[in-house]
Amino acid sequence: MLIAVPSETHANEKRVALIPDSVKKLTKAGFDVHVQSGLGIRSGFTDEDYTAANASISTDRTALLGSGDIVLRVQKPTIEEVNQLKKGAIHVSYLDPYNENTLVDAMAERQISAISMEMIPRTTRAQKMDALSSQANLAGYVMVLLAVAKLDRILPMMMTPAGTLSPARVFVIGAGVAGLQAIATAKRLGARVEAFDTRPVVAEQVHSLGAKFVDIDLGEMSQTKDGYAVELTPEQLELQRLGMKDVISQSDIVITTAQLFGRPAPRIVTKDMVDVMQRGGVIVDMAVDSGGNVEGSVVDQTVDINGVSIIGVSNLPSEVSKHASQMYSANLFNLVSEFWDSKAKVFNLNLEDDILAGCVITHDGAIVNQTIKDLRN
Amino acid sequence: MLIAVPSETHANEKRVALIPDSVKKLTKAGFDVHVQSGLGIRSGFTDEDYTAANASISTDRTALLGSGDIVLRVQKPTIEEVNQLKKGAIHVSYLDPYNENTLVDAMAERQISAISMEMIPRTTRAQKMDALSSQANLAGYVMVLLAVAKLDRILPMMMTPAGTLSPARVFVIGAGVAGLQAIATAKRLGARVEAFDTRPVVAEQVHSLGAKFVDIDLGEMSQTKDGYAVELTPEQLELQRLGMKDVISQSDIVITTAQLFGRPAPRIVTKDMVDVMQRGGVIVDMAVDSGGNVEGSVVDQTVDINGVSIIGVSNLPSEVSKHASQMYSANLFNLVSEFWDSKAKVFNLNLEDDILAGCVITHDGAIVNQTIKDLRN
Amino acid sequence: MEVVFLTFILVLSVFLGFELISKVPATLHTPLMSGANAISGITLAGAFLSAGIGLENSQMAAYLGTVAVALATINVVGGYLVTDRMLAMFKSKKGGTK
Amino acid sequence: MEVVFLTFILVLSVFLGFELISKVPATLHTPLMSGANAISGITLAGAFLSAGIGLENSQMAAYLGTVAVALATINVVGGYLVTDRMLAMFKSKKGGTK
Amino acid sequence: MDIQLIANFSYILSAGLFIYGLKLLGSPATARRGNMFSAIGMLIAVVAGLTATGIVDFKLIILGMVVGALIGATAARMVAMTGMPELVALFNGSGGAASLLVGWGTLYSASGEPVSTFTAFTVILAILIGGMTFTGSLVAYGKLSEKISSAALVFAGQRFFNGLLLLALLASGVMLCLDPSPNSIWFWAVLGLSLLIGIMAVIPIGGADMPVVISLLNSYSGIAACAAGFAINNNILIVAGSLVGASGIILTNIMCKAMNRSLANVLFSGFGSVKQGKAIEGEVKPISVEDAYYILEAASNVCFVPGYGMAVAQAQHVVKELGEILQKNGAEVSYAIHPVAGRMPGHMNVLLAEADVPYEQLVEMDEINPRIENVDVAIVIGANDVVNPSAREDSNSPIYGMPIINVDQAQTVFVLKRSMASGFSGVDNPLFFNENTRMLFGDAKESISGVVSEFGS
Amino acid sequence: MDIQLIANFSYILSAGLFIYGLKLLGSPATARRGNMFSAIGMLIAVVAGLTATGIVDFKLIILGMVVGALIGATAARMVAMTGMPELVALFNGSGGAASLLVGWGTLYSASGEPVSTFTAFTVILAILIGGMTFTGSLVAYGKLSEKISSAALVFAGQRFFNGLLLLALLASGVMLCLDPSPNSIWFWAVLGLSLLIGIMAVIPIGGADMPVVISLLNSYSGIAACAAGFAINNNILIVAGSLVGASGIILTNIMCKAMNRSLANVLFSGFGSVKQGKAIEGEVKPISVEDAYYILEAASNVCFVPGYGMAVAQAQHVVKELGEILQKNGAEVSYAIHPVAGRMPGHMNVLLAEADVPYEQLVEMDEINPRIENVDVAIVIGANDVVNPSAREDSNSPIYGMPIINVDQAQTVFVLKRSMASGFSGVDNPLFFNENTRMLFGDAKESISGVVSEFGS
Ligand SMILES: NC(=O)c1ccc[n+]([C@@H]2O[C@H](COP(=O)([O-])OP(=O)(O)OC[C@H]3O[C@@H](n4cnc5c(N)ncnc54)[C@H](OP(=O)(O)O)[C@@H]3O)[C@@H](O)[C@H]2O)c1
Ligand SMILES: NC(=O)c1ccc[n+]([C@@H]2O[C@H](COP(=O)([O-])OP(=O)(O)OC[C@H]3O[C@@H](n4cnc5c(N)ncnc54)[C@H](OP(=O)(O)O)[C@@H]3O)[C@@H](O)[C@H]2O)c1
Ligand SMILES: NC(=O)c1ccc[n+]([C@@H]2O[C@H](COP(=O)([O-])OP(=O)(O)OC[C@H]3O[C@@H](n4cnc5c(N)ncnc54)[C@H](O)[C@@H]3O)[C@@H](O)[C@H]2O)c1
Ligand SMILES: NC(=O)c1ccc[n+]([C@@H]2O[C@H](COP(=O)([O-])OP(=O)(O)OC[C@H]3O[C@@H](n4cnc5c(N)ncnc54)[C@H](O)[C@@H]3O)[C@@H](O)[C@H]2O)c1
Repeated sequence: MLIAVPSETHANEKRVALIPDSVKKLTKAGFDVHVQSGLGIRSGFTDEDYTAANASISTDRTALLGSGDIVLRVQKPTIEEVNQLKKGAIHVSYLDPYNENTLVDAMAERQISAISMEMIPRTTRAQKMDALSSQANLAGYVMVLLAVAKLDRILPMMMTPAGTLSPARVFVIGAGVAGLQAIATAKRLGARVEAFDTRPVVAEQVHSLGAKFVDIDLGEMSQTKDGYAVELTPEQLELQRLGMKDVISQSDIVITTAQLFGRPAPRIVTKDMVDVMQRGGVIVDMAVDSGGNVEGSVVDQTVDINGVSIIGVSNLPSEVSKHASQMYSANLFNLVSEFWDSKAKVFNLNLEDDILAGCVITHDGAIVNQTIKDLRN
Repeated sequence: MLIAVPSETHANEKRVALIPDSVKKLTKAGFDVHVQSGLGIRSGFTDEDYTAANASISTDRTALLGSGDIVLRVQKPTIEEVNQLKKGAIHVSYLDPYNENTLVDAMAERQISAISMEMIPRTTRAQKMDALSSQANLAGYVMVLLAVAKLDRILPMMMTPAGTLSPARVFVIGAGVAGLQAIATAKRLGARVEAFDTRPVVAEQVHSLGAKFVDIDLGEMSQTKDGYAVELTPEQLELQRLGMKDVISQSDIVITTAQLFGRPAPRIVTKDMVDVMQRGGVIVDMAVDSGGNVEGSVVDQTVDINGVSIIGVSNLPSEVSKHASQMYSANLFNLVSEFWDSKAKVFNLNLEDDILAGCVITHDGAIVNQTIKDLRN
Repeated sequence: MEVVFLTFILVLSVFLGFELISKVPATLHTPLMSGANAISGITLAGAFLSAGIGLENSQMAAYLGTVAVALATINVVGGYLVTDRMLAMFKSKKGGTK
Repeated sequence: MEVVFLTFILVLSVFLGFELISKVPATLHTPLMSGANAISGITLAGAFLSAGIGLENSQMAAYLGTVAVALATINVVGGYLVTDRMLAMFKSKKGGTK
Repeated sequence: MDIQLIANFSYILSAGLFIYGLKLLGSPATARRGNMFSAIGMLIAVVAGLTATGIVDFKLIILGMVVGALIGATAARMVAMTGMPELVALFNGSGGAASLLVGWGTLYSASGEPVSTFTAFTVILAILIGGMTFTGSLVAYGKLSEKISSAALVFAGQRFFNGLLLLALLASGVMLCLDPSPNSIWFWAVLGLSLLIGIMAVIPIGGADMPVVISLLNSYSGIAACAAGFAINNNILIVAGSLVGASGIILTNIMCKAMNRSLANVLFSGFGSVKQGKAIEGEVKPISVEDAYYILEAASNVCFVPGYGMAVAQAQHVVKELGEILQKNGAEVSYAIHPVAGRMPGHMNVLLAEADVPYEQLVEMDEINPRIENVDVAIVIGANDVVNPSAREDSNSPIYGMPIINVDQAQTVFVLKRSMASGFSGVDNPLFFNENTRMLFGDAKESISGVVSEFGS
Repeated sequence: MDIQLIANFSYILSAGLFIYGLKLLGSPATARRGNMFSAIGMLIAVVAGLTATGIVDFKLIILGMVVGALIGATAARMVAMTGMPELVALFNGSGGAASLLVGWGTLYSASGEPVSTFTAFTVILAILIGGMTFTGSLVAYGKLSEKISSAALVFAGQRFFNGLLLLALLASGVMLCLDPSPNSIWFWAVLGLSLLIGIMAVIPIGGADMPVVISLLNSYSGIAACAAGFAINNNILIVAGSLVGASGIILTNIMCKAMNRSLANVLFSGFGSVKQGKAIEGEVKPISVEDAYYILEAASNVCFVPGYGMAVAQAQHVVKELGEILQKNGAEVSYAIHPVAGRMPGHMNVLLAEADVPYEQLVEMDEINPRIENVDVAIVIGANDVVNPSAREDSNSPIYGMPIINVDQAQTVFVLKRSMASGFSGVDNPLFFNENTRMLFGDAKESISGVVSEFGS
């Protein structure tokens, strides 16, 4: 079975879908792995590294795409690329199936079995394939370091002969995987960290990292069965804004990570909240890509509003591309090997399995994913 | 008595000599403080902040310079500015008296009492005025964060469902004040930290921060009575290079802080050492300003040598200008108030005092500092 | 022979006394002292002999014994009660803060 | 009356025994057992009476006593020696690693 | 002062030395000195004993002592280090036999008259306990030295038979009390039954449990000496005997705790194995902080398995401290990190790094699992899903197929959590009901702190 | 069985209850129950005591008991909480007096014949110790309730006078032994001298030390009961008395340690103050981990002052733990950070943050210094230059003028370091020789761990 890994074409994308280490494991398991020349160069892996891991290097991207029984990549393909794929191939990548209707349709048409990495269920068993988690984790770390680099003061407290430097205050909004890692990283650097999330269960998790949970009473709250946050009512959003304004006005760094899966991100930090922040403050908006949690944040830019910097980097894991690639690659490897029947040498695309039922979007010329089907109707 | 604080003119200099907080304390102690308009803008302090602290704002820089009985600033003045000073005024700033012969002569001629902040003795008593320490401390922190921002991997160890990310290795060369803070900061972020210094006493201090001291036997070593390192013989330097090459080849981040006071910095990391470092590695050279510890480092640039980035930022404390200003300002305040006779309302420039004996370079038209006098002969 | 036994008992009790009181928290110093003090009122059991000797046998001994009984009883009754009061207070204080 | 004293002594010694052995590290379990075992050879002091009763008084008692003396002596001498050997080893091991 | 009084005061002195010696024996630093004090006490007691009235003939005494001393000293010198426990068993047996004989000898009073009922009663006790100790120790010796099969020997009707023996003993005892003559048939019955009971008590116990049995028999030999003391009215026997008896019981108990067993379990496990096999599933066995201490103190390979609960309890600092204490105590210590432990990737790493646990001690799941059988105690600190064996065994479980840390295969598992509640994925955990699992309920930080303090005391 | 035997076995039972009760009294959770057990033991002993042979007349006994019970109960109920210590002193005094009277009464034996020398000896002991306890307790009561001046009362020649008293007592005692009659002049001499000695022993001790004195007198009253027991041959008196005597001594010792004093220092400090004033400068006073524990256990405001040595020892984690333990124990805990402590700015902050010490507990030098007098114990952990009082006092010192943390003004200072070596600036530190300084030598981490374990046990 042939696994094809084309280079990423997005300008911001430094990650790769497979690192040489995973290539070696896959070839050992019996796969042929073909990678495009120059694949890993932006994450520090040379073609030689891949050759050493028993991959074949291909310079013809179109041929490569057409040859793969399984195509692995990070970002979603273009429609043209879909049509270059071998019919019936398995294509694994981020896909954004909630919004990319034409792309999904094109894949169904081409009889591609499209696996969307976003749609891997958030269950304990599936966690080793869960790229959302693995990448969000790194994003949480990166966000703090971006903020710290921008800040004109240091994070930890220091009592020195030249006076006491008080610890910086960091406020993390949304304590999912990324938010928790942001909390941990800021704590490590010695900041006073506070966090807020609409899901009340998170309070304990925040405390478990030694940070403070900001209690804002929003009335009845809940989460979906998968552990995602439900959308807030406008009144609740308003309550939340008022409660947070207070905290923000005292914070040096604000980090927002509130995303609603498949839908535009909630607007949490509004202009008036930015205004109350002190000069030199820094805000990092993780959701800048899906609409932004922060009013005024711009994709891939750092905006200055009255002395407050708003950082909006869309591809945060790419900042630590080596580790991000390593983890994404491990997720892919785990996915492939979980369903690879090494005796029969087939990929066991069993749609009864709850992981595949969740993440396979198209198969055999049709959309098979229940959620996406429901969405279309 | 009038204290004048002109704006800094260096492009890289975001710090200010006095922050409003210190201004308030000085005016309370009976000083008139005049500051140049826009003084603190790059560190987040507005003219209003200064007015609120009872400073007078002056827009005429020349007049301001000429009016001050005491002139406080961060960077050394130009020769023209020396000639604009009031005769007999006290001028406190960095001065680099070892190298700035003409400037020192000009100050002597103008009968300025020039205090060099670099020359404050490194004694326990003087530590509250010791700007070298306070700024080096921040520089240590900044260096790590610069390196981390550049690195394509994360620092801490993480055992995750997508595999284990091994902790990054950080190697700090020169464990003075800046080096120690760099060690502490890297440790905080979860890196494995190793350090090296030519002064053997430092080993204990390195351990005291939980890092490992790399033992390289250089034969007989010592330090000057002030605790500075002595210059190494060429053989010792060679031994050191060999020993360190090994460590460097396994490190993700190398931070060099080895400075020899008043002389060009030792060249510690040579081209061949950079070559053995793995792709994606980062080197930060603190001594880039005084000749550089690292071969190939360029002032205020990040150079890429075979995938290894060498960062050479000359004014590191400026990156956290708010806190750097706060500390520098506290150093100045402590210096002024230590020798201010509040009853007699005079600045007690007693050259018998061991602190002043160390840091006053010129007075009453002559060079009075013993070290500088010795140097000239 | 009795002396031997008595000495044996003495030695053993002394050892026991040492072993029993090892690390007492400071808050318990006073109650423990007071509780031990109440035990020392055991003299009462000895005073009975004297007080009950019968006036006809020895008036002096009987009177001395009576006073001894009274004093020892004060020690016993008062001692236990006051210890208990202290400990009760202690308990409620702890309970209150917990 | 003797019984009373003896019981008193018994009770006190039992309490003491309990208090004495509180937290013994695992490495000391065997030596402690062996050391205590040696003490139980105190029967020796009792066996004297029997062994020394005089053949003329009771042959049987004397012979029984003699065997008892021998057995108890084994227990005492062997017990203390073997305990000491164990502890000596223990010590040097500790010293070695430290 | 008469010599009797001096002898008696010497006894008091030697009792003091025994007590002090025992105290010192409880701590490694002073143990050897303690043994010395105790030996000096013994010397004094022996010398005092020789002055007792009623001794008319020293020949036999000296003979006995010389023979005994020679045998004892030789045995103690010659034995290999590995043979010590057997030897202690033998010594113990001879102590028991001595008490038996002393009791027996008492029946032949110098005056030739029968002894009093009370004395007879104590004599019977001395014979019974001494005899049991004697034969029990011999069996224990045999099992330890593999001279006889070290397996637990059980047969059908064993309990019934033992019950009969006890009844018979009781009956003969009563009869002997009524007519306390050494020539009475009842005497021989008591003697024989006592010896038999000692054998019967020890054979159903497996060889691995012999140290506990010896410790218990040691306690018995003390009680036998005590009984003999009552019989001959000698208070040093009573004091020393009851000291040994009481401290032996305590020591036995401590040893059981260190083996994570109850005394009853040790004594009757042989019977148990006939009766009900090994399937005692479905029972939760809580453990106290103190008992956990005893087990940890004796462990030489300990593995911590932290989970989300450690984070909630913020127990990382105390965990690190316990780890250090265990290391100092000679144990190998590691921290096994499951990749999904906690609530974010690397959650455990963050916490353990904060507590400054050296990276070298962190091991991955794949690294610890192959050698988990060598782990004496796996301490699961607020982890649940990541150690749930149903992920391995139960194909209906929602987490089936997830690799876990196989703590259930360690020798002993402590699970520290506050309740029987399930973890993140809401699945029940059969680990908690395992034979070798002990639940240490309560907040993880408090529990660990508790264990740490136990180590201090 | 005869009633005497029953009574005696009851004594054994009540002795057991006393022992068990005392044991329970040592821990807060069980103390109240312990007192109850002890009271039940007393009840049993009293009932058993009433059955003693030789009691022919119960009237007086009942009279005495009713009066005593009324007074005791009323006093115990009425007293204000603050008055408890005084009351305990009074109770103690009456216990002592009772022993004295019992001893005295013994001299009038029922038979009218003079008692044996041994009995006379024990009677004298009972009178002496009982009498001392009585008057000593009264004086202590007076000092505590401020009925008499609570100051230490000393006069010239006091020691000489006390010596004379003792000699006189000895002489009268010997004479009384020779002729043990209650009518002898020697008897009155012994009685009077005993009472006088009690007074003389307590007056030179200051009011603040009275709790220790009462505890000591409590121990004495036990010994007095014990002596009375010997006099009248009653073993429950001996057991209970010696229990109280021994445990009272231990308790006294513990109390002294918690006050950072030695017993001798408490008893003779009054004399000391006459002899040599307060200047005991120049002496280094090391302290053991155990004694440090006693002081910390009783402290309610503790301030840690970390320095470079804490970093070297990597003691931050244990320090944090000790801090938490002290807080749980009810103490207020803070960490005073000197700006130049350590070897880089913020060195201590880095370490304490690593150990997760809450920022709220960190206080700056300027904040702690004004309230340092309220600190019961300042624990200097490997700091030296930053707590060197010569920076404040000695204008010739190279560090003169540097502000320091004025730990020398705290109630007690513990300095944890390995030796008497000087710090970074090489200056000698007079703090180490201060009256209120205790040096806890050794690696800081080990020392603190030691104290932590003491808290556990
Ligand atoms: N690592 C990740 O990225 C991530 C992210 C999201 C979810 N998850 C999921 O989280 C789970 C992690 O497994 P886990 O074993 O670490 O945790 P877990 O299965 O959630 O179990 C945690 C256990 O800790 C106990 N606990 C809570 N507070 C405690 C306290 N103060 N003291 C003592 N015990 C306490 C709880 O029991 P009591 O209530 O009885 O005390 C609970 O059973 C997995 O299912 C994983 O899939 C992981
Ligand atoms: N903060 C800064 O930026 C900086 C930078 C450079 C220099 N300094 C200077 O460093 C000094 C700091 O004062 P300091 O009070 O923190 O430290 P210090 O005066 O240097 O004293 C440290 C003390 O710690 C003890 N110590 C070392 N290792 C120990 C261990 N393992 N356990 C217990 N004690 C140990 C040493 O005594 P033993 O050897 O007897 O144990 C020593 O006296 C000042 O003089 C300051 O000027 C500060
Ligand atoms: N089973 C597993 O092993 C596993 C693995 C990974 C994640 N998960 C779970 O999946 C869930 C989603 O994680 P995620 O990080 O992808 O979440 P996400 O990226 O969807 O959202 C990030 C966080 O923002 C919060 N949020 C949403 N709207 C908000 C608002 N208006 N204000 C404040 N906060 C808001 C959410 O509650 C969430 O915590 C979590 O419960 C996580 O524990 C489980
Ligand atoms: N008394 C005080 O309170 C006080 C305050 C601040 C600093 N100090 C002391 O002053 C001294 C200097 O501190 P600094 O940070 O300004 O030093 P620095 O900037 O002069 O040098 C930095 C470090 O580089 C080291 N170094 C020099 N050449 C080297 C080489 N070839 N290889 C490796 N390392 C080399 C030096 O030993 C030094 O540790 C230190 O001893 C410090 O403790 C004392």
